[in-house]
Amino acid sequence: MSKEKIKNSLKVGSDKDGYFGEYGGIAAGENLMKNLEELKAAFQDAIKDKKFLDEFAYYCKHWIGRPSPIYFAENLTKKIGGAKIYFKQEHLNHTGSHKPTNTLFQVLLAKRMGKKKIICESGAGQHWSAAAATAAKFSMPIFGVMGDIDVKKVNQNIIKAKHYGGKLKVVPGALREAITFAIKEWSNNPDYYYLIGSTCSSSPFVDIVRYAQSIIGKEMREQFMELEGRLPNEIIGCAGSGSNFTGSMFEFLDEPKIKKVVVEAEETAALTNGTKGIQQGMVTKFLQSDDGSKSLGGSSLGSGIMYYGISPQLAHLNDIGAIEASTASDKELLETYKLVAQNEGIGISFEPAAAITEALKRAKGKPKDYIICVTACGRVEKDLDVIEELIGKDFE
Amino acid sequence: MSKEKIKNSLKVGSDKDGYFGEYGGIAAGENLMKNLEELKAAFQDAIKDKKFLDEFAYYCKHWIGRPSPIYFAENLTKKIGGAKIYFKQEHLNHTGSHKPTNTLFQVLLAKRMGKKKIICESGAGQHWSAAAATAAKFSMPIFGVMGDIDVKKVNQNIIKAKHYGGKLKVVPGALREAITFAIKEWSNNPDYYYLIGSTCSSSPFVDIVRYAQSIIGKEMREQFMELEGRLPNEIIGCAGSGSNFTGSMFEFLDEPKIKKVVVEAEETAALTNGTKGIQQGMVTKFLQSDDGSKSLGGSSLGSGIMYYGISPQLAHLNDIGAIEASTASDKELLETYKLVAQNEGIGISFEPAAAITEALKRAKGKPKDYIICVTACGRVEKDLDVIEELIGKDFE
Amino acid sequence: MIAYFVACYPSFEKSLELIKKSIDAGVNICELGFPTQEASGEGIVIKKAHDHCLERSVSLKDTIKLAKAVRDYNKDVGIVLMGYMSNIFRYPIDKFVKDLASVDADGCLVVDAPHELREENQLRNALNKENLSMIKLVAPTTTDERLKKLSSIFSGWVYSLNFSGISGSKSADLEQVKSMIKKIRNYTSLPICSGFGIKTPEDAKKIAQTGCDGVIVGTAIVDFIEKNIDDKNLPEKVGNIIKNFVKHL
Amino acid sequence: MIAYFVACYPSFEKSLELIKKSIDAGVNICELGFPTQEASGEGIVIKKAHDHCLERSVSLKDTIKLAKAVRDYNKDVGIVLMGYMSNIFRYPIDKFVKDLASVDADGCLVVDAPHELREENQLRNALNKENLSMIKLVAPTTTDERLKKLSSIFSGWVYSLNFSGISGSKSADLEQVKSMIKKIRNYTSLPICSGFGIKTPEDAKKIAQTGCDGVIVGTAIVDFIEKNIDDKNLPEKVGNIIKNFVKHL
Ligand SMILES: Cc1ncc(COP(=O)(O)O)c(C=O)c1O
Ligand SMILES: Cc1ncc(COP(=O)(O)O)c(C=O)c1O
Repeated sequence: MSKEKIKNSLKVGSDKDGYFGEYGGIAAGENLMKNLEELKAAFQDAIKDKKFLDEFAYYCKHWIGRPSPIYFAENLTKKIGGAKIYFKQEHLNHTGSHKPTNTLFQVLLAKRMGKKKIICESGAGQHWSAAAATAAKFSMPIFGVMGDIDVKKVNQNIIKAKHYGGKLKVVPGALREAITFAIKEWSNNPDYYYLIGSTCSSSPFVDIVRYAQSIIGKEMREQFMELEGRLPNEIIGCAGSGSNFTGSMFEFLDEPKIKKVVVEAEETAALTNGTKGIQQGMVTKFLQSDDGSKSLGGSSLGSGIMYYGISPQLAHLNDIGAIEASTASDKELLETYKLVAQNEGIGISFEPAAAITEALKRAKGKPKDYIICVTACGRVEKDLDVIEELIGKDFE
Repeated sequence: MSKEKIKNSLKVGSDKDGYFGEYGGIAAGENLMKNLEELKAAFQDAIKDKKFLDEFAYYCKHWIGRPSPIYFAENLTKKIGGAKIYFKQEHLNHTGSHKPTNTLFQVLLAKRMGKKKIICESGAGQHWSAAAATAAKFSMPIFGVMGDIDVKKVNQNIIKAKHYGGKLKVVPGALREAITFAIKEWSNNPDYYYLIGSTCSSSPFVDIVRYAQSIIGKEMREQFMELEGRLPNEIIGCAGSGSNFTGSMFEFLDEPKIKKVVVEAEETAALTNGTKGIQQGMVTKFLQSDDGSKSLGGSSLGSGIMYYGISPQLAHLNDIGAIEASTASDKELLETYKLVAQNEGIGISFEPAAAITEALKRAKGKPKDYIICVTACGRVEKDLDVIEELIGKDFE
Repeated sequence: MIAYFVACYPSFEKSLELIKKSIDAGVNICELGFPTQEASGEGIVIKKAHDHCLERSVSLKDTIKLAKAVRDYNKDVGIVLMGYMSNIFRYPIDKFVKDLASVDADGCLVVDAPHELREENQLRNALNKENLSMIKLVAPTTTDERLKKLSSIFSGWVYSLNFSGISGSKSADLEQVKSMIKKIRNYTSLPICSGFGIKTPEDAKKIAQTGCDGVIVGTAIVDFIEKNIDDKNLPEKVGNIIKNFVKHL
Repeated sequence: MIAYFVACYPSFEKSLELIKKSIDAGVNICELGFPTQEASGEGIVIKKAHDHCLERSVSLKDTIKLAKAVRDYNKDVGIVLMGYMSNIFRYPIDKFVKDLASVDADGCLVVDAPHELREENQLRNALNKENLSMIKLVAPTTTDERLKKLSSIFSGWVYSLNFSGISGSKSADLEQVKSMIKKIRNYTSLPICSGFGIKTPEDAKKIAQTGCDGVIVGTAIVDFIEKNIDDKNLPEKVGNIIKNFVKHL
């Protein structure tokens, strides 16, 4: 990789005020400003510290099991007839998603900052179980917040996190309410480290999570060069707020020939259907009532992509045409789950099913040497009961 | 690695009759002899075929996610006070255990032999879900057999296998009954490929499974040399029949300074408490009634290690003192699960909990530069409900 | 004394009634909180009142109407709209400031709009042009460096947070409040009002003695309203509570 | 005609009674199956009878006792013990052969003991020394090469399996049986008996016409016993069934 600065490079973090174009920033209470400033300084310091980065790399390898491999989904490719479909197998990471890469990075950062306790929110419970596992590994007490709607859907993550030693607070609602509540708790306990699960909220969180997850795209570059001798034509990922997608495509932002496609749940597609607003600590696109007092959007099977906002960086990149956005419906998620299980012997969760749905659509009819890489960011265990209930009979 | 033949090397397969010392052999009906002969020839031919081995290596890497990393369990090491404890993280493999390495190898072998259908048995359901996933990946119909006692315990594996397209037959009993039934089905359908899940049954199955799983030890050698500049002092693994343990230690069989310890479930410890007999297609040690008409042994929480027999190769190696044997109780399994979850942020299943129990006992008081590597061959998802029921309150 | 009301809670009329009685009882400045789902700085008491209003589709527009009615009732009382950026941004900002000016309110206070936020700058500039105040908050965690920066944009009065945390969650530490007021004084000649954690008239008295120029009572009032929501004499009773607070100052 | 009985099923006495009646009805060779949990070659009918015996702790010893009683009843009938290596190995082998000789049985047939198994060699050698037979099986899948090897160790008679599979699961394909018998004839002068899938006297008749020297009926008899287990006249009825089979041969 070239180390030269590219003029107008898109491979950059937020500007000095924490913005990406007109999105991002810090919309937080005065009582959190010191924490955010401290965090920003600590983050910028840490990523210049080779020892810290080596430590991150060490645990990525040994604890999480990175690099996650890329995988040529040969049967799906044949079935669809067109582009070569590759999965970036993030579901093979410890705890079953891309999430632990972020929790590992931030828990190490929290330790480096001398923090003694961790607080976090979660939607699908993947972030919660990853965070609790990481906190256990580094002997940090942790306290999590989830909405009761999500808790019902992802029982296994909740139990595992409990076994790791995490204490969970359940609040009425879903991810939005969990974030709001967690931020409140952080306000009350500014000595905590707030461990956010995605590329959202106030600066510098978006940069921190993006930094950690960018390892996905870096691995992809190496792996594709090794296996195919070239890079993919398209990179596709699902998004709740956008961490796995951002992590997958950030590495390639200055390579405009590589298409980057983000897929949201149809019911909560902030990037596609949202309007600009200021909530949840940031300026970005939201599904919101006209007056900004309420969030909108329905419920998706993919609890991890059921969020009414989107990463401000993605809102910006979408505005300037650096990425494309699409959506997937519940019906498509179920259908894609089935296809992947039966044809590739891989049980993915609902979130990556959204991304793979789009990949299948786009692969169709494309030339045989066209490569699409889609990030398979979660495994099915957490969704298994729901799938059995909804389409169990389809498999008899 | 030296390619020279070592005199009296233990790193060998069975002898020309399929025996390891006085164990092993073929105790099968005449109607299966042709299949077994064919299989042996096909196996011996395949492992001389570089293309076949490359294919195996390719899918190991991209589909399963091998190599599984080694992981220094620093917190447990500190807590115990003594030897450095390492986990070989087989639970990070696709489908969550060491099993897919074997199913991958054999499904590729079945394809190479021109077989059109697969049949298999399973205990913990790990082999079943791994086998069904592999069969799906290679577009082979598959038919599995499990005992109803096990089916109740490992619901998730059953559902996943169904989603991959596997058809399951449930018979009264546990693994013993499943094997017996599967063999019968194979007798009725000699055109099937019988995909055995562990180092048991008639020759050449023990050799085939050992061959596939030996990749574990080969990876360990490289990984320890890279990370520690030396090999571990002890290698520990649990055993149902013994595939993960055999795969872990086979590479080191000619290095007698490296201790090899196999851990069985206390209730079904064939190696420790069994007597020599001929059942299930092989001569080996079993927990059996004096007259050989019935199996003995209780029930263990670790459904994958609840088997009343043991790999004939391990019976032999134990007789000649090349390996040691130990056992772990249900109470220990639960306690070890808790310890590992809370201290390392890793949710292991009951089977590796047996091996880790032994590792913790042995690490205590050992010098700090003594290294114990224990194979963590399964993740907790399949056992989560049982754990919640038994010790859920311990985590509140 | 400064009192925080959730605007239009429990209804436009009742809210107006009890604010009138509060003014009669001696409130100097009314904070009119406009509801939002976010309310990330609010505790459960105030959040519940917000939710009540949201269910009835109370909007920022209604809050401005309420401000007008309050102004119509009393020419001198301070009127400050308090809430979150979300609603103001969507109003949008310029129209919000125009409407604020047209109802003769005094300014606004936005919980989640630090001066680092560009949209805050936009809002503040617009308010300044109309001679309206953007009330800024200072928290115990606010650094000296930051306080210095803030001092250049203080306007109207300064809201001194008695603790870092959400409303209604703790009680204030008097020594800390005292030293905070002192610190802020070094940077401004504007009135400093102290808020958060003032639950009883006795609390208010103690806080008043820390050297601040005013005390802000919020959760205590909203809590009383919530608990007596069906009481016919609610406005009088709220008035009495305010009287009791004022008496102690 | 060769008949397979699960030894001591449903009890020692009843089992002996119905074997006696069967001999009277024309059975030439009795196969006495000794029970084991394994029974990997048996279908559900025979397996069920095995389980019945196992529950009552019937052992290989009991089967040998039964053989003695059968021999006491009839000097000429062939008596072959049939089962799995497990029980014989644990007996152990040498004692088993001695006991077999001492009750004047003719030999044994072990389902899961190919000649590749060293323990089979041990057993076979011991039987040979006592002039007892080790009956070997030939399956449709047995290769020519293998048959050649087997031919050198055939003893007593040859059990020709009519299909590859477990007992009681399918019906035999007559053409296939015919060509199998023919093939085996090339390698041996011993009698060849054909078994598996013979359910009715008509089946037996057809199989008998394939050129074999005897037919083996198993599941059909055990099934009848299972279904009429409480019938007081069970031995007579079994005898009648056998008669019917014999009549058709
Ligand atoms: C499995 C899985 N995939 C994807 C996501 C979406 O998160 P993000 O948009 O940050 O990648 C989540 C969030 O919980 C998840 O659990
Ligand atoms: C997770 C796990 N570990 C271990 C085993 C034991 O098998 P083996 O002895 O072949 O390694 C099993 C078998 O099902 C298993 O599922």
